[in-house]
Amino acid sequence: MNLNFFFEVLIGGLLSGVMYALVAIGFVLIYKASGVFNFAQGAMVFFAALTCVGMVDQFGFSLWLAVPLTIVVMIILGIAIERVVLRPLVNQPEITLFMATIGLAFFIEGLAQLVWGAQVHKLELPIEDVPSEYLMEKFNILVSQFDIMAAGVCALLVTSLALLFSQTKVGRALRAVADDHQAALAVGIPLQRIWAVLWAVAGLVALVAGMLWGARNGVQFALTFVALKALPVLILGGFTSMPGAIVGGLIIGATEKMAEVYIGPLVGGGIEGWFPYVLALLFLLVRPEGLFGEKIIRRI
Amino acid sequence: MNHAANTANAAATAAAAAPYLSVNNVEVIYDHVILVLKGVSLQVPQGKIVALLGANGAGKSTTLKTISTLLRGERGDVTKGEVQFKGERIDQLTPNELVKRGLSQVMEGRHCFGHLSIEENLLTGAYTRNASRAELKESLEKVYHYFPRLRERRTSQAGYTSGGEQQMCAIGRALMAKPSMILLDEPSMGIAPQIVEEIFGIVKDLNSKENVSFLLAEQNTSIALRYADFGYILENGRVVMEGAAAELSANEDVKEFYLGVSGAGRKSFRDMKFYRRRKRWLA
Amino acid sequence: MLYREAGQFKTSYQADSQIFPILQDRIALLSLLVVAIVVVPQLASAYTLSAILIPFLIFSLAALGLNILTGYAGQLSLGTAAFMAVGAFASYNFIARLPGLPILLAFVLGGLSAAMVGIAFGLPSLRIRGFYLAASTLATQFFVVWCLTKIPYLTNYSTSGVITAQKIVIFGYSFDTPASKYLLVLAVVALMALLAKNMIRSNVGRSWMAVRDMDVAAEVIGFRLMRTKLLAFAVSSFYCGVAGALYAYAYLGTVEPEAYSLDLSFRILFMVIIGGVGSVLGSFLGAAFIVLLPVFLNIVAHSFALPTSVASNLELMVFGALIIFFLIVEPHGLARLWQIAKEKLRLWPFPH
Amino acid sequence: MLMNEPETRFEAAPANDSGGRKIGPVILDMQNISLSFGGVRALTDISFNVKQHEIRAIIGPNGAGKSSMLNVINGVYRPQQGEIIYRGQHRKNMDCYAAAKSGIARTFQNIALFKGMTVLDNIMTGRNLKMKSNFLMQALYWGPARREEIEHRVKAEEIIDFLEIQAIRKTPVGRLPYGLQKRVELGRALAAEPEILLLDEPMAGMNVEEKQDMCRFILDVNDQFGTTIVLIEHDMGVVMDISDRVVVLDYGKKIGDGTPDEVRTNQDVINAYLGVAE
Amino acid sequence: DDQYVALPSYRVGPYAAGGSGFYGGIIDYFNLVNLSGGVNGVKISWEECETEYNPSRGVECYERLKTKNGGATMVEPLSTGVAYGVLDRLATDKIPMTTIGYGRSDAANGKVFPYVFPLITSYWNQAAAMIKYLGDKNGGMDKLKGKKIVHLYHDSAFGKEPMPVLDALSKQYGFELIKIPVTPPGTEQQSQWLQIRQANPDHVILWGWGAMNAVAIKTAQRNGFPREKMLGVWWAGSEEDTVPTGDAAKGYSAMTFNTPGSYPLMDDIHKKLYDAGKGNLADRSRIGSVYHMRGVSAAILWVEAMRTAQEKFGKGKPVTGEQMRWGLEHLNVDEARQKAIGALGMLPVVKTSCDDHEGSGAVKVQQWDGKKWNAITPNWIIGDKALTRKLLEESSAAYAAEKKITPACAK
Ligand SMILES: Nc1ncnc2c1ncn2[C@@H]1O[C@H](COP(=O)(O)OP(=O)(O)OP(=O)(O)O)[C@@H](O)[C@H]1O
Ligand SMILES: Nc1ncnc2c1ncn2[C@@H]1O[C@H](COP(=O)(O)OP(=O)(O)OP(=O)(O)O)[C@@H](O)[C@H]1O
Ligand SMILES: [Mg+2]
Ligand SMILES: [Mg+2]
Repeated sequence: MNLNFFFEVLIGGLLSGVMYALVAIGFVLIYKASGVFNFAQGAMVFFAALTCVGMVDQFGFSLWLAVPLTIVVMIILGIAIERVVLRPLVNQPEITLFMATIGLAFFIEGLAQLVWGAQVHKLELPIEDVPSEYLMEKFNILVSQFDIMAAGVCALLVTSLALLFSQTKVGRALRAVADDHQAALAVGIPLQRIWAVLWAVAGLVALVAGMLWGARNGVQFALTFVALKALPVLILGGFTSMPGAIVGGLIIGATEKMAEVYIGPLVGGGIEGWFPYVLALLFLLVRPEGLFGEKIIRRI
Repeated sequence: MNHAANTANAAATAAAAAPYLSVNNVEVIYDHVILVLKGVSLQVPQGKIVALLGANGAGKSTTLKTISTLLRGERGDVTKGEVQFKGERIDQLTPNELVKRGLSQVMEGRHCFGHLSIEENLLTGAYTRNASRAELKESLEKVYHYFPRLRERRTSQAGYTSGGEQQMCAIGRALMAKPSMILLDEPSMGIAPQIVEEIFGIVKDLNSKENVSFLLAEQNTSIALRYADFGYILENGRVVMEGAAAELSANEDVKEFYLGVSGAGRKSFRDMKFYRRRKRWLA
Repeated sequence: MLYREAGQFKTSYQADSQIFPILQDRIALLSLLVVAIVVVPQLASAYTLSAILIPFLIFSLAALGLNILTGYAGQLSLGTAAFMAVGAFASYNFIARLPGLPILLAFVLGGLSAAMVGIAFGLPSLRIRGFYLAASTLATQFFVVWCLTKIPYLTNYSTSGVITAQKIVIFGYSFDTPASKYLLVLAVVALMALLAKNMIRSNVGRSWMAVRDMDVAAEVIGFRLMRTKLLAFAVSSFYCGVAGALYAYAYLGTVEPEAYSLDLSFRILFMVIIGGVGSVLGSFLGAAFIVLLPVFLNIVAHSFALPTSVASNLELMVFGALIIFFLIVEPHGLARLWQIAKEKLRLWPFPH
Repeated sequence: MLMNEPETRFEAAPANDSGGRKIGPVILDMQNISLSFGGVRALTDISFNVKQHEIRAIIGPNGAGKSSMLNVINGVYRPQQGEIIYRGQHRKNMDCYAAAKSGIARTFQNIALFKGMTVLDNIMTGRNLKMKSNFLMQALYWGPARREEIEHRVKAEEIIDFLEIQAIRKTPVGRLPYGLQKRVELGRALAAEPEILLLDEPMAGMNVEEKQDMCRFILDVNDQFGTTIVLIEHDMGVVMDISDRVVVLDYGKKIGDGTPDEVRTNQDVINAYLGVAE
Repeated sequence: DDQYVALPSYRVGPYAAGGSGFYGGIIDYFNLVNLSGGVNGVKISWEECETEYNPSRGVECYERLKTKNGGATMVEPLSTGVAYGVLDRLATDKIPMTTIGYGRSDAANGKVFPYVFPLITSYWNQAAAMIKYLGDKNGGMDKLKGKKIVHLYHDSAFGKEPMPVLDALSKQYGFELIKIPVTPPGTEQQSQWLQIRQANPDHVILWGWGAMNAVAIKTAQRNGFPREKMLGVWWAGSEEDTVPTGDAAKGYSAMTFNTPGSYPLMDDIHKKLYDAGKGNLADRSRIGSVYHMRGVSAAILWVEAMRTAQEKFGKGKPVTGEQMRWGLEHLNVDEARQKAIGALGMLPVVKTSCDDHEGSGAVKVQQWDGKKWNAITPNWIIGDKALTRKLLEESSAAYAAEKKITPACAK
């Protein structure tokens, strides 16, 4: 076995994992704070990226103007979602909320394409997606400099959000909300406001993910599919854990690449589609709440 | 029974004083079809303890939820009537605004945040207060002082604590908001008798020392009437009887149906040879 | 005042445990069936039959299957289409490899194959719950479709990996007109709906619901979690498998594995949730909603002289918005809405 | 204000005095049970037994381990130590299904009804172990399956009559007020026609009148069907009046065991739980 | 009376970009024809229906559209799934379907598939032409010996379709064929490209669709694989596939059956439609894009089929589906005809017959220069047609046997 190649696969996988984690964070954020499994996260990633690019391509704004404007749009979207969708559905079963987010996903997808059209766009960030020459020369290992930057952004995002949840009063309140909407209301947690803020933050996370994925793959409808890559990460890491998203992402990224490269050829390849899910599933058999997820309390 | 005389007096003056909390002719429907409250009116004067009594399903919890506007989350609608607190109409407010105005509810069935530790549960109770660390610590201490058992379990996840511990946690959590009025739904349920006395002692303490008013829905009529100033009896979504606590405890029907004592004094549970059918005040 | 149960007294428990205890309901259902069997094939156009009613019935069956699993047994699944695919491809292989096999039997065998796959993929449900399970069921979805594209045996070595459903012939009668296909599908679906209803009102159904509502308590009462859950997976997958076979044989005709995509799984989940989780009627209402709404919206959107891409996007938005709207109006689905309407009707003209 | 309609009375089955009841041999013997969760010691070396036909109460302050004890008896929890001897069989721990199969039924402190089902269905679930037809027969709802269903329905209806919940038979239990839910839960346990019935605070959240009814139900079950009852309850009036023997737990330890009178006067029990003697 | 055709199109969802361009092209050309009086005075009418690229909705659309306006006389779903779903219905409904550049390759056999027209070229011919091109590029087919070619494919029926041809050619010319699948939708291809880099092939055939293409190009760049070595299929050779990659696609080439460039016809569309506000595309910059032009070509062939049919069955009145079928089977769009239309060289010469519903099999190679596509092969390339014909006969015979069809030319 070629060791150098092995490391390339490993590192490439880890860095792809970081990209998955970036999307997973958005899920965790919402789930941890409201118990809602937000299926619309993928659509939000698409919407955010498309809005940003659309402003650049159609209005000729510079990226420096488009990004802040998109942030504003995402905040408005977050607030609107709370008002229109979540508020009337307080205290409803999880599955209902889940379903509502699917409806939301359709709406956002339609809206994005209605406003910005169906054509695909390129998004160019100041950092190019080419192998880092430094690492190439030094270690003869091929790693994209873009991916390294993405990893940095992701780490930053996770750290700050994890701190938010564990250290602040709002973080505590958010976890309370996830446990019991009704009781959270009863102790005076302003559910509405918190949710609006939260969805706005999720919108920002979606924007970051959308920009990075968009720069990586182009801004197009397929961005909504990156959510599918985030799901095994989520179940492996635990729906409720920020660090879980990162660790899960790294594990999934690395193992799926390994599997595709080393096992794939034996079985006809293309196993990346299901392998992460099966891996996550096997893992769940050992720990039903994922790596870092909160234990599901079953007590009578 | 000298405090009975006091309460009778108090009730008389209360009628004159503007009510702190008043519920006027409220009608509530669940799921668009189930009519549960059929025009309930009641008042809580400032600094008083009012008991809301009644059999299972009479609508006590619904009344409390109507006041705290938690009904919305349960697909219940207030179709008639209004609720006032400190002279302000509150039926359109959010629970958060109510807690800020000093009105807190302890829900029936505990509703602790299962994944949070006991202490975190208590801290969420102070969410609306913007209190400093020191103030929070002080409030926590106070709760722990009232419920020493909670101190022992402070780091346990609430979901794993015993039923009684959860109940204490729920009450403690409401206290953390420093409310001026508390809606208490069945505080005694599942609590050891000693602690029940303690809880009511705490209620009385808060009431007399910190002038907190209480509206408590309770099945344990005897203890409720012992500590309350005033009482309402609900049947089938209507108030069928109201009066000073002492008057109620003295009423023959209340005695028989809610206190379990009839003419001959308290009967052993073993000797109840007949299934009882409730007499209705209203057919 | 027409919808009254007053005066209808039940003198036996048997009468009381009928599927439709109220006379008016029985009459209504019966007339509905008569209309569906006699009138519809006469009056409905080929379009209505083959593009609306047949898929509606097939999707209802799949939704019913999912509803058994998700609505009754409480196990959220996103792999419905995979079970449908197993049903279709298994039926295809049985017919292709066992010449002379009656086609209905092939459907049953297809369903049974799906049931086996369902059991295999249901095993994790013994430990995994809620959304964790839901996300894990995606493994089924992707794995099954992968197998179908990777293993040439399953597609009978057809070069493109696409199966061409054989003609439906039963006792020498060839079902090739829309009306005959419709009647066949209707018969299968009605029969299976009846069986489902029977299961649900007897002990199996109760065991599912018990496990759904509170599994620890169910265990304490003496239901065996493993058996109950796996049975739910098996029955549900069986239903989906048969639906999948019908989808291939009575609707599409030629199918590539991707026709059973994640997208289809989701559509069926919508049907269940919009229609009503834990309701047989809901499966039908939900399927009607999801099948008809896009058609309706499409017609409406395109009847305004909007540019087509605008119309298509608006259509998608309205679809999403309507899902949310219905959830807000009634989180328990159309079936509950229907029930409330009936309760109101019963009280009418009094408001409560 | 009062409409004095005549009090409707319903003659219950002839209830014998406790003296007349035949209390049998020990049916369940818990020996040196210890259970802990992580650091929390819920039960420490507890032994007690339950005799056939008796009403055995478990009392103690909150968090003493009463519910945990019931959970050990019917196999929800597995104790780290100790032995359970049930009907002469020794085991390290019970298993839910085995417990149910061998006639142990229970109710729960935090009501564990099946919220989405009607009262009748909930009670019917209690009879599941007595049903024999398989799911295919049930799907066809033909012949034996149908007969069986009806037979069990009859039993369920008897229980419904017995508990006087006819009116709410078809109501989903989630909509019922707390007290009625408790009653339905009792019905579900009764439907299994258990040998031993474990009741975890069956009277919490009830007023006196309802408690009286509930007591009556419990006593009648005990009398009529000869069911052994293990009961957790915080209402001392009830406990002292209806139980034959009482175990007192405190912080997971047993601090008293005996007849109500013995327990009432036990100084440890007074200190830990009762407060002032009644 | 109008000549009515059904357009089960898709303008939302993952493939919206391709769908809107393609159907936009069709409609633009129809409008143009109608502006100049229609086909011998017969106006073309059409109706669209959103399929979202979903087979089930596609079938519903087909069923809905087919009976409208006196019955559809032609249909084009631009979706393999939908095409499969309606395949069985065509003969009974007597509506011909074109599957231009997709669908079953063996449907070119009109004896078995009388109503299906995989016009211009099929996947098998494309694969053969690709190898032919690569051979020429290397200086002759014999130079392919010992070369490594990666077939990077969309892991579905679509991606597997060319394998019989590629396998046969690899045996024949002695190049090593490495097959690497990409799981749809293909948004992540790091491991595939690491494998490719490891194998260090001489060429990579990118048999992709939708989002997969841009990702492949980007990932190639990320892994330092030269795009010049990549050759895409025609579904991986549009602006939609290259624009999102920025500069990464520079040097990347792909197959096409339209020669990019400017044509009098496209100028007409610009002037007469878009300048008058009657264009179908929302974004004018997409006029003349690959998908748009592909749509225009499809429409040209349709209109020619109408003309041909009218010549036989009577000029100046709309033809029926059956007659249209005849027209499609007797197409002869030669250079003179193309010139008359103003589209000389935009598409290869198409001449169909009962045996050959494809009519051509010729393709070109185009390369992306960072801004637009440019044809890099002056002539049309045709691969080993004898080989594909053999495969076609076998495969369609199997289908006929399975479906109990007796192969015969329709009248
Ligand atoms: N969410 C709901 N949906 C429908 N009906 C409800 C709902 N909640 C309560 N009810 C009905 O409203 C009535 C009053 O219930 P409520 O909970 O207010 O009674 P309660 O007096 O608090 O009884 P308890 O002492 O048992 O707690 C009951 O008949 C109950 O069935
Ligand atoms: N599954 C569990 N995990 C962790 N701790 C537990 C668990 N079950 C019980 N405990 C702990 O064990 C102790 C005993 O609990 P238990 O529920 O048996 O008390 P109890 O006597 O029933 O009290 P109450 O009267 O309040 O219901 C409590 O401190 C509780 O927190
Ligand atoms: Mg209540
Ligand atoms: Mg307990």
